[in-house]
Amino acid sequence: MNRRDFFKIVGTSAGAVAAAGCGQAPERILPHVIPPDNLVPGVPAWFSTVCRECPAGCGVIARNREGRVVKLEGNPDHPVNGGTLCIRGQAALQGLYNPDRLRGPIQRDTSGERSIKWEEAEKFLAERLADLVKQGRGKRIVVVGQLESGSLGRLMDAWAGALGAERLTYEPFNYEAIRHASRLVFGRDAIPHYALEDANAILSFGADFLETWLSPVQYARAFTRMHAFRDGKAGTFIHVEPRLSLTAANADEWVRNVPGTEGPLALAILKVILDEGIQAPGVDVALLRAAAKSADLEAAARQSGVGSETIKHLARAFAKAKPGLAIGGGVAATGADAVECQVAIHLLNYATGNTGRTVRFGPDSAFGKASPHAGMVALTQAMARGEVEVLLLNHANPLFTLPPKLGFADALKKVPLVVSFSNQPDETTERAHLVLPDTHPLESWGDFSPREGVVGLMQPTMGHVVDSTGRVFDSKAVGDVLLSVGRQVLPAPAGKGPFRWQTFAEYLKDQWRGIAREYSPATPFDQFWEEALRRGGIWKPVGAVPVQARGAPLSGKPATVEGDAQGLALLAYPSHRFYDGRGANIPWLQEAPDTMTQVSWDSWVEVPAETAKKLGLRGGDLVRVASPHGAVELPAYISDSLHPGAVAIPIGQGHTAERLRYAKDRGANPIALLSGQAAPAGLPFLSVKVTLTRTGGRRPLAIAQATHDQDDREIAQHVGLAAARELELRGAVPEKASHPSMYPDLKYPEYRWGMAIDLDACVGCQACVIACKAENNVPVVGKEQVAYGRDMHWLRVERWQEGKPAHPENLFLPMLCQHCGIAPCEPVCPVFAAYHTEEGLNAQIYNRCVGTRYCNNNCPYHVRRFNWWDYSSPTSRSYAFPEPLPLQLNPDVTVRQLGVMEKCTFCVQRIIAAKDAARDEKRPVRDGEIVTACQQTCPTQAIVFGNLKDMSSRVAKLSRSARGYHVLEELGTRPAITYLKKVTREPHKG
Amino acid sequence: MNQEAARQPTYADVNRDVIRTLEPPSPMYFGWMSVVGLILTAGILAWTYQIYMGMGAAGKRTPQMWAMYITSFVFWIGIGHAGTLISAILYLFRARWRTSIFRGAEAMTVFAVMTAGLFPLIHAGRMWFAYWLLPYPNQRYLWPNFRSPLVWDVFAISTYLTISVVFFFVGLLPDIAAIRDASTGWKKKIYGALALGWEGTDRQWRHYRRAYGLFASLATPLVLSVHSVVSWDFAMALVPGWHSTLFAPFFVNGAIFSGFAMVLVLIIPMRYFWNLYPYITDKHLDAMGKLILVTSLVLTYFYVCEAFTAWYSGDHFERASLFWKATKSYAWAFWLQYVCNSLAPLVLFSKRARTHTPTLYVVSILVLIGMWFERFNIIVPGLGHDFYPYTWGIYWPTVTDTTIVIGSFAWFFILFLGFIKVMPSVSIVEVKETLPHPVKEAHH
Amino acid sequence: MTIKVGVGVLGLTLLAGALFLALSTRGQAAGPAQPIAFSHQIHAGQYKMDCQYCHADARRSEYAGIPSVSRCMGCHRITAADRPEVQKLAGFFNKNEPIPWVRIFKVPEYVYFPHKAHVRAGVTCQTCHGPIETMAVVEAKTGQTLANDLLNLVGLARTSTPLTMGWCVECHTTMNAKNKTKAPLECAICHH
Amino acid sequence: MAGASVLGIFAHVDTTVKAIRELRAQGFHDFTVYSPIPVEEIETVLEENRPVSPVRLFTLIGGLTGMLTGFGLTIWSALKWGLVTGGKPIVSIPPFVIIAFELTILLGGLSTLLAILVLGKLPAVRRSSTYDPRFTVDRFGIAVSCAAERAPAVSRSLSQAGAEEVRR
Repeated sequence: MNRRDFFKIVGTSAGAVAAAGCGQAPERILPHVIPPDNLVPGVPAWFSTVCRECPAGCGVIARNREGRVVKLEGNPDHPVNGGTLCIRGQAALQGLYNPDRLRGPIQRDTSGERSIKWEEAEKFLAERLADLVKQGRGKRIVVVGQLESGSLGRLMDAWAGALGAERLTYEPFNYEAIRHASRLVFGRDAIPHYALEDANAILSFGADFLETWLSPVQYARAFTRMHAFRDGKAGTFIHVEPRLSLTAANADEWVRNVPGTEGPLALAILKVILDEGIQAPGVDVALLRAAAKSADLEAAARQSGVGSETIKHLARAFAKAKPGLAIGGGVAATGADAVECQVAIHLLNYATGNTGRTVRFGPDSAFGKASPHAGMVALTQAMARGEVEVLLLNHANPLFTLPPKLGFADALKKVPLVVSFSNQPDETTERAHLVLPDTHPLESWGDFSPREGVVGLMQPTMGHVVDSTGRVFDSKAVGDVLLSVGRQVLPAPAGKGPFRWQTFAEYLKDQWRGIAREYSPATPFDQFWEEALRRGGIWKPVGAVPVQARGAPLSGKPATVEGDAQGLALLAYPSHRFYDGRGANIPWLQEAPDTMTQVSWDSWVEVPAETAKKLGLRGGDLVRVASPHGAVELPAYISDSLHPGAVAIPIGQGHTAERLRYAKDRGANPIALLSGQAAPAGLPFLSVKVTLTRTGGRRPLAIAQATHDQDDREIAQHVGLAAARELELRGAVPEKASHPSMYPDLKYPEYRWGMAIDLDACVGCQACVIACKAENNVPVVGKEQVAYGRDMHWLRVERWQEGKPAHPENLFLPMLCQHCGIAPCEPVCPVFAAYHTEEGLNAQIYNRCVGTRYCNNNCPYHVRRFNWWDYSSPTSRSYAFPEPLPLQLNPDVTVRQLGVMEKCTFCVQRIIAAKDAARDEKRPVRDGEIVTACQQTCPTQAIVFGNLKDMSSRVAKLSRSARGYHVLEELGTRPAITYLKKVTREPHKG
Repeated sequence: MNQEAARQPTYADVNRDVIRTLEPPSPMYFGWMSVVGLILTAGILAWTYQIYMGMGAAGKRTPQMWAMYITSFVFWIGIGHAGTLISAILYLFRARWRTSIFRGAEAMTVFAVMTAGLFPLIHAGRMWFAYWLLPYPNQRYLWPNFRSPLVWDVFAISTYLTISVVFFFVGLLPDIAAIRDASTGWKKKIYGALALGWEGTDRQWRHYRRAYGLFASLATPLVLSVHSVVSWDFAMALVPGWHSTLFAPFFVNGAIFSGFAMVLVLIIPMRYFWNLYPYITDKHLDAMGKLILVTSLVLTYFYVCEAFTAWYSGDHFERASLFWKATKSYAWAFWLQYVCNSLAPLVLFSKRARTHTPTLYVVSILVLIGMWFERFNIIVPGLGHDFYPYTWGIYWPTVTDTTIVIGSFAWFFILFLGFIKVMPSVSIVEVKETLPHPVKEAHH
Repeated sequence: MTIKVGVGVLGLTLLAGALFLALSTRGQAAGPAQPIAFSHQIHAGQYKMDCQYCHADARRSEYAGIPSVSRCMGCHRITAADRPEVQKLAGFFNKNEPIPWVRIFKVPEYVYFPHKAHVRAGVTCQTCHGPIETMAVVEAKTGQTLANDLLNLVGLARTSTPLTMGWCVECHTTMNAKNKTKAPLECAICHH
Repeated sequence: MAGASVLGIFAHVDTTVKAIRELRAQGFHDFTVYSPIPVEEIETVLEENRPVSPVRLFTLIGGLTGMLTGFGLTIWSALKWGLVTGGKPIVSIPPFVIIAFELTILLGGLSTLLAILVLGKLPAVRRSSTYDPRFTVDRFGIAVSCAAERAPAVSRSLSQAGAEEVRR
C-alpha cells in the first residue's frame, strides 16, 4: 500500500478514482472542489474528542492528515488523562478502520440477511415502534446501552420517556459494590473520586487501577505522582490480591490472600487500627467499633492466609500515611461479599481521615450512573416471559458479557424485534433483526462526562471512512437515528415536539447551551462552543462534599464460592487489553503482549504451579476448566505466583461472532463459567470453584519473552529506597571512562538526541507499544509469527523478575533501539543502510537495505525487526493492512517492503517536523518540542526525549541522574538511552 | 586392490587413460545425473518460492537472523580451500604426490566456491539488490561500506573465485590441447578454441612455468585470507562465541580439514570407476589421510582453546553461551561435532585405516558432517543464546531452507559430474612429469 | 568460422543492449492528456502569475498542492468564461466534482520530499520542475534510467537525470559549498 | 633470401637436448622446441643465454595497481560521502587493508594470466605449420627456421642427433 495514495482522494467524499494498480498506470490527483477550512494536504490538523473505549472518558486529540485520522494522542488539557492514553485508547483507531466494520444497515429475518437502505430501515423500525406506542405498549420497548453520561444519554432518556419505553444502562463492569457501600456508609449513591496523587500510601484490595479499574489512565498518572521517586520521596503502595496482576506487580508490597478474603482482611485492619488507637483524631470511634465488632484478627489471618503480623503491619503502614487511601475493586473483590468489603474499605478511609481528602464525594464517577446488574437479570426474565417486543441495543453485547447460564440467549429468541446499533459484528448483533451501524466515536458528535465537573466534547475528527476502493462505511449516528425514528413515531410540526432537532449535532449544541450557562455564563455561547471544541470540552474543579459516616453491619466472613470443594476459585478478570471483550477484534491489541505473561493473540488459564505439577501440566497444554455452570477449554499458563487455591482467566477473548476475523475462536470466555445471578454487589465474578482436567491436546501460547530471568545480566536494574536517597545526595557519577573507545568521541554539531526512561515510573501498561505501532506503520504479524520470534514491535515492554518465583520483584523495561553512540549494527551493514546521523540517530534506510540481517545479529538488544513476509503489498498473502486499515498509515513514514530491516527511529519524522517548525522561526529546537510517540502516550511519563547536548534539557539532566545506567553497558555501545533504576522498598519482615 | 606392482605407464598411456575418462558416459552416469538434477530442481523451486514469499519461508527468526544458509556458505567456502591449497601450497613445497589429485581438487574448489557464492544471494532478504554490495559508480553516488565484513567477503570471494578459475584454467591449458589433438569433429573445434592455440613450445612453457609459480605464490596468501575474511564475519561481530581472535586460524584449519575430506569423497569413487589406480595410488590416500589427521588434531586444539577461553575469561556471556550450547536444545549438534571432527579421524593413526578405502571414505563423510555442524553450532546455537535473554530462541528448519541446502549439494555435484566428462580430471601433463623422462641411453 | 560467430554474437549483444537502453527510459516523456487542456504557458508565462498563487500549499506543506476548483473559478467565473476548456472547468465546479488531473512529477514512495523547506530556502520551482512557464503541456523526464546507470557504470555520465537521488545530492552539495547553506545530506532526512 | 623451416621429431629427451646443443653449435638460434611437458633438461639448455622471463614484472605491476586501487577506492569513496558507522573514523585503514590486499591478489593474478597470453602469443587461432599433434602426447620437436639453402644441413644434424622423423 502506498502511504501517500490518499493524497489523491483528498477532500473528496466520493473518492471516485481507483488506485492505480501498477506503476505505469497514470496516477490521478484530485484537488478539492471547495477547500475545507484548516485542512492543508500534508499538514496535520488536530481535532479534540473523547475516547470511548471504556467509560473513563479520557480526552483525545486526533491527528488528521489529508482527511483521515492517522494517530490519536491524549488531550494535554484534559483533567482525566492529561495528554496521555492507555493501550486501548491508542488502539481505538483500529476500531475506526477495522476491516470487519459493518458497511451499512442490515436486516435479518428467517429468510436470511440483506443490506437495506437507511430510510427503509428507519421506516421499518418506526412502524413497529409506532404500533406499540399507539397500543400503549411502549413499556415493551427496551433500550439497553453502554454508559452514556452526556447528551446522548439524555436524548435516550427523553426518547424512552416520549415513547414510554424502558431504558437500561449496561456496563459489564459497573462497580456496583462501591456504589452500594457508599450508600450504606455515607448515604450517597455514588462512586467517589479517588485522589491517588495526594495519598502517601495506597492500600488496594484487588483494585487493578493500572489496568481497568474505573479510570486507569488517570490513576496511573496519579500513582506515578504519589509513588515515583522524586527528591528523595516516594509513596508506598500495598496491594492485596490472590493473583500477581500488573497492578500487583507494581506494588511495593504485594500481599497474596486467599480469594474472597479481602473483606475480612479490611475489617481486621480496621480492628487493628482501632485497637492500637492509631485512627485519625476526631473520627467517630464508637461507630467504627460497632462496625468492627465481628472482626477477628486471628480468624482473618487464618482465612486469608495472610499472617496476623502482616495484617498489623499493613494497618500501621496505612494509618501512619496521613493521608493514605484504601481502595477496593478488581474481580477478586467482586465476590458475594463485595459490598461488605467496600464498606470496610470506606470505613478504613473514614477511620484514617482520608474521606474528603483522598476519597472525594462530589466529583463522582460516571460509573455511578450505570444500571445495576439486577436490571439485566430482570430484563432477561422479562424477555423470557415474552414481555419485550422491541429491544434496542446501543453498544451492548450481553451475549458475550452475560453468563450464558442466565439464559439471555434463549430469552432473546422471544423478542420479535432486536435492533443493534453496533458498528462491529459481535455475538448479539449477529442475532439482531435490524442492525443500524452507529458512527464510530471518532466520526461522531457527542459528549461524555467521566465525572462531575468534567464534560468532554466529541466532534467528528474526519468524514465517514471511505476505503481506497471508494467504498463508504455507511454508518449513521445513533442519536440521528433516534431523532429521525422518534419523529416518525411521534410526528410533530417542524421545530416542535420532543424530537424537533434535525440532527443529533443540533441537539448536542442545544444541550451545551445549558452546560454553557452552568460553566461559563458570562461567555457568549458561540465563543464558548468554539472554545469547548478546541479544548475538547469544559471542566471545572469540583470540591469534595462533606459526608457523614454511618454505621453498617459487617459479618467479617469471607465470600462464599460455590462449586466443588476440592476445586480452585476462579478469578475471571477484565483484560487489560480487551476490557470486557470489546477490543478483541483490534489486531494491535491482539498482538500486544500481556505484560505479565507476555502472551499475545490467545487466551489462557493461569494455573498455579502446584496444581500444574499435580496434573502434569506444561505451559500450552489444553485444560478443561469446568464449573457448575459451564466449561471452557484453554491452554495452560503455569504460574509460580498465583495463589494455590485459585485459577485465573482473563475476560475479553473467546468471541464466536462469524465476522470477527481477528477475535473469532481465539481463546475462551470465562464468563461462561459463572452463574450470572445477581448478588448485592452486582454480577459476582468471584463466585465459583472450578475443576481442571487435562485434555491431552496442546496449543502452545505465543509468548514473546523467552525468560523472565535476567541471568545476572543486569538488564533491568533497581536500587533500594535508602540507597537511592544516598545516591541522590551524592549526585551523579561523572561520565564514565570505564568503557573507553579506540576512536575519538563523535562530534555532534547541533543536537544529539537521547532518551531517558525511568523504570521507577514505568508500570508496564504497553500503551507505548501501540502508540509506536500506530505512529510508525508497524505491521501486525499474527500468532504464529509472534510465537516464532518474528514480531515486529519496534518497542517492547519486558518484564523481568527477581527473587522468589512465588513472590518476585518485578521490573518493567521498555526496550527499543538504543541509538548507540558506538553502534555494533552500523559497521557491519555492507551498504550503509544502517549508519549514524550527525544528530546521533542510528538511522535505518529501508530502501537501501538488502536484507543481510547482519545488523540484528550484531545488535546485543535485538531490537531490529526484519520483514520476513511481505506486509506492505496488497497483493501479498501476508498483507498486514486489509482495507480500510491503510487509511490509518502515517503518511510521514514509509511502509516497509519485503526483506528489509526496520527499527525504532526515535520518531525521526517528528524530529524533522519540529526542526522544520523551528527553522520557520529561525531558532533551534526547544526542549520538549519533540515528543516521541511512546513518550507522548506514556500515562506515567516514564519516557523523556530531547537533546543530550543541551545540558539544561530534561533528558540531559535525567541522563546524568545518579540512578542512570545503560543496558549492557559493559559492551561499550554507549547507548543514547539512559535507564533510571527502579527504586524498591525494603521488604517488610513478617 | 594393490596396484603398486603395476607396470609403469608411458606418456602415451597417460594420454590414453585420461582421455578415456571423457568417453560417452554410461547409463549409470546418466542415472546419477538425473537424480542429482531432480534434487537441484527441487532446490531451485524452493528458492523461487522463497524469493516470491519472502525470507519467512526459511526458518529464520529473531535471534537466529542467520542459520543454515550461512552455515552452508561457510561450509562450501571451507571445502573450496583444499583445491587451491593442494595446487598452490603443495606445489610450492614440491610435494609430488599432489599431481594426480590436484586437478580434481581444483575443480572441486571452483565448484564449491560457486556453490558457496550462491548462499549470500539465497540468504539476502532482497537478493535482487545484492549488486549494491559491489563498488560501481551509480547515480545515487553511493558506495559500499568497506568497513563491513560482508563487503570484505565480496572482495575475498570474488577474488578467490577469479584466481581459482584462472589457476584452474591455466593448469588445464596443455591438457585441453592434448584432448584437442586426440579428438575430431566438433569436439576438436571446441577444445581447440578452449586450448587457445597451445602448442607446448619452449617459449610458452617458460612463461607458463614462471607464471604458474607466481600463481601459486599469489594463491597461497589468498587461500589463507579468504577463510580468515569469512571467519571475520563472525569474529568482527559482538555475539558471544563469535568475537574471538582465534577464529581466523581456526576457520582456515577447519577449511583445509573439510576440504581434504571432500577431495577423498570425490576421488575414491573416481579412481574406482575409471580404474585410475596407476595414478591415484594408496600412497596418495595415505598422504591425504595423514593431512586429515593432522588438521583434525589442530582443530581439536582449537576446540579446547575455544572452550578454555570461554571459561577462563570469566565473561558471563561467553560462559553462558558455551554452557547452553553444550547442554541444552542443541547439545546433540554440539557433541556430534566433536565426535565427527575430533574422535573419528583418530582412527587414521593406523596406516591400515589410511589405506583402507571404505574406512577412509566413512571418516571423510563423518568429517564433512562434523564440519557442517561445526559452522551450524557457531551460528545457530551461538545466536540462540546471546546477550539478551528476552529474545533467546530455538531455530527450526523449514522444508524450504532444507531443500535449498540439499539442493546446493546437488548443484555442486552436477557441476562436478559434468566436469569429469568434459575435462581431464587428472592432469595429463603433471602426471607425465612424475614419470621418468623417456631417454634413449638408459644410463644417462 | 569462429571469428564470424564471435562477431555475430558481439553484434547481437550490442544491438540488444542498444534496444534495451532505448526502451528502458522511464518517466512520462511526453505530457499526458489532462482532463482540461490547462496551459502553464498562458498562466505562468504570458500572465506571469506566481506559481504559489495556485500551488499555495508549497510554502507550508510537504505538497505543493493542486488549486481547488473553486480557486480556479475565482478568476474564471469572469475571465475567459466563454472558452470551451474553461467551460469544462465550470462543468466540474457545477457538478461539485474534483478534476482528475494526471500526476506528472512523482518521487518514489520511500522518498520524503517537502516542498516547504525548498521554498523557504529560495529554490525556484523551475529548478526541479523545469521551465514550466514555457510548457503548454507539462511533461517531465525524470527518474532513473538504465542508460544513465550504465553510463555511470563506465564512468561516462556527467550529470544525473532530474529527480534522481544523485541529482538531489548534487544540488545540495553545490549549494552548501557555494552558498554556505545547510541543505541536509543525511540519508534519514529523505528516507524514513 | 627464401626462408625454410625444418622440423625434427624426437621420442626422447636426451636426443632432443643433444639436437639443441648441436644446432646451437652450428649457430642456429631461431628454433622452437615443442614438448608435451616442461622438461628441466631442455629448459636448462634453452635458458642458458636468455634473460629471466618477464612474467614476474606483469605480476608486480598488476599487484601494485591492485593495492593502489584498493586503497584509492576505499579512501576516496569513504571521503566522497562521509557516513559514520559504529563510531569509527571515516577513513578506517585496517578494514581498507583487506580490500587492498584482495585487489592486489586479484589484479596480480589477472595480469599474470595476461602475461601468459601476451608472452606466449596466445590465443592463436591457427596451429603453426611445424606443429604436430603428437607433441601433446609423447613426442618432442625442434622446428628450425633457416635460410632455404641451409635446410639440408639442419635436417642432417637433427637426424644425427636421433630424430625419429625430419620434415621440411
